[in-house]
Amino acid sequence: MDLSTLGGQFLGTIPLGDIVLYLTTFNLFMFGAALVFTAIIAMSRTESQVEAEFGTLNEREKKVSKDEFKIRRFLSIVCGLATAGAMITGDLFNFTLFVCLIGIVNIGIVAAVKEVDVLDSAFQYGIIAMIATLPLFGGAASILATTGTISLLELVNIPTSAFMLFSSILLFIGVAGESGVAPFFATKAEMFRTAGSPFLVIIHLSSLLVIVRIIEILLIINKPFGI
Amino acid sequence: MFDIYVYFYTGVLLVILGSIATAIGPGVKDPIVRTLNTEIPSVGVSLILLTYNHTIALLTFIAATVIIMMILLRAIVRMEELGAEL
Amino acid sequence: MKLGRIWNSLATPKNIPKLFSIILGLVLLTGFIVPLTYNDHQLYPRPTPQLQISEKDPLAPYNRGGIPLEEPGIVKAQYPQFALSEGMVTGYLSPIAIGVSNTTLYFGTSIYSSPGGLIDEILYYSRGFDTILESSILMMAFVIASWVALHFTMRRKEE
Amino acid sequence: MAVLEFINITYVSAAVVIIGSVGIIALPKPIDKVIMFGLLQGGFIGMIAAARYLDVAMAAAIFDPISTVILLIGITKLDEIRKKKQKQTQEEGFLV
Amino acid sequence: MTASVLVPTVVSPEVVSLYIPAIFTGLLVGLIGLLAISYQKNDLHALILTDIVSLGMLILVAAVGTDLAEALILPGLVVELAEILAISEILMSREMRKMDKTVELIPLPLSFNMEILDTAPTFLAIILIIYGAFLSGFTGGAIAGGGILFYVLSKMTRGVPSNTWEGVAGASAIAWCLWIVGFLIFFVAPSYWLLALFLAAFGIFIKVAFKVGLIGVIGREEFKKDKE
Amino acid sequence: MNLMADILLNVTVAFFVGSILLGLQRKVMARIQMRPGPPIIQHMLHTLKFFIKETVFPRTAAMPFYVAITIILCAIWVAAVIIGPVTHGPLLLLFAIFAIHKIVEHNAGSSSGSPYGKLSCVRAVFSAAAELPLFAVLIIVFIQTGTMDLNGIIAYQAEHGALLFTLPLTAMIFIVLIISKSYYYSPLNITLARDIVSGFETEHFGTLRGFIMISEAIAWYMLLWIFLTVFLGALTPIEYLIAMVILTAIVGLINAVTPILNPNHSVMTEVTLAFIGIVGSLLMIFFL
Amino acid sequence: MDQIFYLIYVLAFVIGSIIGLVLSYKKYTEPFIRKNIDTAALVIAIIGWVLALNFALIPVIPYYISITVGVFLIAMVIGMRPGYGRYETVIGFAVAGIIWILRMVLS
Repeated sequence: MDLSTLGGQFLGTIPLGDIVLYLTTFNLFMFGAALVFTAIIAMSRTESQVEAEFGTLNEREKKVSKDEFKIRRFLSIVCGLATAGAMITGDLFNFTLFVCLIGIVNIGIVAAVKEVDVLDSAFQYGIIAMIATLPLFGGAASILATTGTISLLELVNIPTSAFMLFSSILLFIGVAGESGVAPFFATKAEMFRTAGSPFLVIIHLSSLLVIVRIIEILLIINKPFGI
Repeated sequence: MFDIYVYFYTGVLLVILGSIATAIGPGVKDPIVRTLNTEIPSVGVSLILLTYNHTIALLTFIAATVIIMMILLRAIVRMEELGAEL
Repeated sequence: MKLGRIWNSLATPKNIPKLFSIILGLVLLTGFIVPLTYNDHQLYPRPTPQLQISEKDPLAPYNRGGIPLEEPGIVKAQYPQFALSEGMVTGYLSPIAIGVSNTTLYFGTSIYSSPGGLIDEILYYSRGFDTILESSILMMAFVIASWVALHFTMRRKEE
Repeated sequence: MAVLEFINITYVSAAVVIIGSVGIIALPKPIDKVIMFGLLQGGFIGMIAAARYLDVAMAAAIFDPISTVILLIGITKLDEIRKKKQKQTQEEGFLV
Repeated sequence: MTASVLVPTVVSPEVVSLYIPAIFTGLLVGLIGLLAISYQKNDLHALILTDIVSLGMLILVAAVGTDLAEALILPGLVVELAEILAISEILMSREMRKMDKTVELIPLPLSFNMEILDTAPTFLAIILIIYGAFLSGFTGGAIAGGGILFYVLSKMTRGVPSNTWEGVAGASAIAWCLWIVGFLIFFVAPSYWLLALFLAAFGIFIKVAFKVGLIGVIGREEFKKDKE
Repeated sequence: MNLMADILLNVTVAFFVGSILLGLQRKVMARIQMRPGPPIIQHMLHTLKFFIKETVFPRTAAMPFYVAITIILCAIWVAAVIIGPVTHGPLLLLFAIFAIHKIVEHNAGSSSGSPYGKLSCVRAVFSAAAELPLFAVLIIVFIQTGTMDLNGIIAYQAEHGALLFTLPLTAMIFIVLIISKSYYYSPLNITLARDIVSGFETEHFGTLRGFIMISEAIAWYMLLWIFLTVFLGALTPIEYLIAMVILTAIVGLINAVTPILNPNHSVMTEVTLAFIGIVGSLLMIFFL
Repeated sequence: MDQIFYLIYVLAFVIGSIIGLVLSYKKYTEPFIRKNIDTAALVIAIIGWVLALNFALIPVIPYYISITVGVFLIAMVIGMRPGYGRYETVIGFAVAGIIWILRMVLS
């Protein structure tokens, strides 16, 4: 199999020692999308939520305070960059580290709020993220053990074995937990009820893009049987 | 060469025993008992690292365990202080 | 409507870690059935455990050959073509480390974790990008924890 | 002879480690557990020394008292808090 | 000393024979931790139990038994440490919000008469910092940081001004930038690899040591906020 | 033909056909509910109308983001047209575009500060949990055909017959996806459900709304286009048109006669269907 | 080249509908109540459908022009005010369809 069957035209590599980043149309598109969103987030201010108060005619405005704004913006930018990195990395372990970074930063973005429910879901998400390090690193390490390499550019040429399939399932569960997707999205959806949309979007962006990317990686590791 | 297996299987024993103790051991309703019990598997993991001669990782692991323990103890003490019912 | 109630309970944050751990546990259980394979042609292989220390090598267990600043040590990297001074870090020993290695037989770990050595080569050179990430993970976690601590959880003396 | 062969530093340390861990599990009071934890750590350091990595053993030996002290701090603090709480509830009980 | 003793071509048969038991141990430990999490009812206990799960992860990685595996254990350790730190903080913050005791809460001060707290900290801390400085890198950072943590935890006068805090955190961020520079030098100018090595090793060392040291300050529960 | 001209042409066709189809869907639903219904070109007229209306920005909006999001929305769907009908690129990219569409939906909702938008935003996150697995059926297509390239898939179908018949469950899942993406009173589309006014679009006015509606039209066209191309193979434009009209009418019929599900149930329905579909298809691939 | 024609058809359809809508609003001021058939619309519909479906009958004009005109006329009737133009469309389609079938059968 060839990387270009999955991602379209192969555009080149960026070697950093054993870690080789590579670009295909697909990776480049997602990399660009992550960067564009990050750039816009870096210069956006947050919205404020205006809600009617119950029983009176007053309204209540929920705003992001300056302190909170600064830290959350910082973490969102880091998250955006990490997402962009995860899109083009060509090394399995590097990818898992990017995902971990995304996970921890996502928790941090909502950790600065004051709503108990939001904090609660951030905490539960954090617990999942911690549990998920087991399948994440464990999966990557098992792939290393059974193939002798963790470079995706090499893994593409190695035929699939049952253990590789198992490890890649582990890897997938790890990524799912770390980025908080289906059906574990529920913890995450609660986190979005707070104010500060530019920061929340990066949480969502990172998890969706990472999921798209992990599907590509799964297909790289497990050569489907049709081929 | 028999030494390696002694290290390894002692480690394995400690890890499994310790993690079972942490999960369902006596008195684990008390968080501090649970935290103390996690020390057993961590020593077991240290022995497994020693088996493979991952000594630098072992050094880091020893230091990290202490730090993790401190963080957990702080959380436990604080929760108790708050009287939090989770 | 029982199905509806199950669906609703799946949307409660408190149950999600439990659900996740159950699913993960089931997958791990299948790991006991799957035939494990180990490819012994690995990157960066190491000698048999305890072999170097038994041979009274002062640099055990990380001795990978090479002469400091002159000759690279032996490494089996994934892409040697992308690492031009490959093996040099592995072969390097700082002056203090050389001094220590001449005095005692049992300080190999310290010697090789001081600047230079195989692990440093992997951590900083051939897989340096990983180290950037892991240190930034630590940094981010610390930023989060310290922010929360400074603003919420720690006692503040307003003076 | 066969018994004596097992009396070397590796086996003895392994035995100490296992005794320590069983002690930690079995003893109910945190303070007792800390003492058994010392035993566990001692055995562990012995095993590292048997593998002849003296520097690692040294570091482990230095971290041993640190972790013990941290544990002690935590336990005493927790004890204090629990006592205080008990007192409070008792006082409240008197008031009622 | 022959080259095959230094670096063999294939992984030694002992390690290969240990692979399956090691993986099974890792899986079993993970399984026990997960089961425990799935029936616990208390969030704090879940936090403690995740520690067990990540020990399983360490075993899985270590079982590969190569130098690469060892280099991969370190990130795993760091991630575990970092996440426990952040999440425990969030847990506390949540509980304090729930209790609505944000201001009135005054934690008990450290008030014991332990002999060891008067004499040991300085001594141990100095040893650990010197040893950590010699080791450099992550390992050294963790060890020296452990020393600083212990010292700070048991010795420091009450209340840390926030400026000090920010200063130390800033210094560690600068050290992190040094490391990035070192990393770039490795690839941009490979002939200066020695400089890069030292930048990287000590950048990480300073960063990790300072960060871990500050955790000790968190442990003191006291904090003096400057007037703004 | 010149690539730029090709892109322009396809985007224009996508917009016009898409908006007429959306109008048709409303018409079909209206007739089922015994109403005369709006003219078929109503959706397009709306779109054009918004371009000549005054554009106002809410005081509470997150500023550059609030505007940029509409442009991003337009850009990704134009990109989708380029990848799909123009260059026949990889399917995985369309998957990526779909993921980004969810993000845009999310952020369009939250950036205005309106509670309705916020609800829609939370639901967008929630429904992403269900719609992404649905979209993952494209992976099954990949497993069956061995290629992600649209040209390759078309060639495969020319040789082996339409995938609609070899992978019926997958096609069924994709139709569920189409229903969950359809605009008016869909039982599964919780982000645009009418209980939260217009969902994420509520607070976008004037030109911005115009852009959103253009993207909607293109998105609808592309969704149908992907379905037809992946499951039926190469069609002539007129066949595409007829098939799209039929699909839209079916979707309109379904939307008109089904109740709107609550968010949890909608998501779980989709997840359950996706699970059945994916597992079923995999079983069919490997055991038949 | 095909796609340009389809674009033109779609455009013709859109413009036709808009014109039809505007004209029908001028012509009928009340909502749809009368059920009688509008002759002008009927003629337009029949011509449109015949042109669109049976372009081969008029070889003098290039097919795309006749289809464009046909689609334009069809759209004028379809696009009329809600309720209006339905019967006309159906009749026009039926007539054109019959012619088409006859043509298929005869040739």
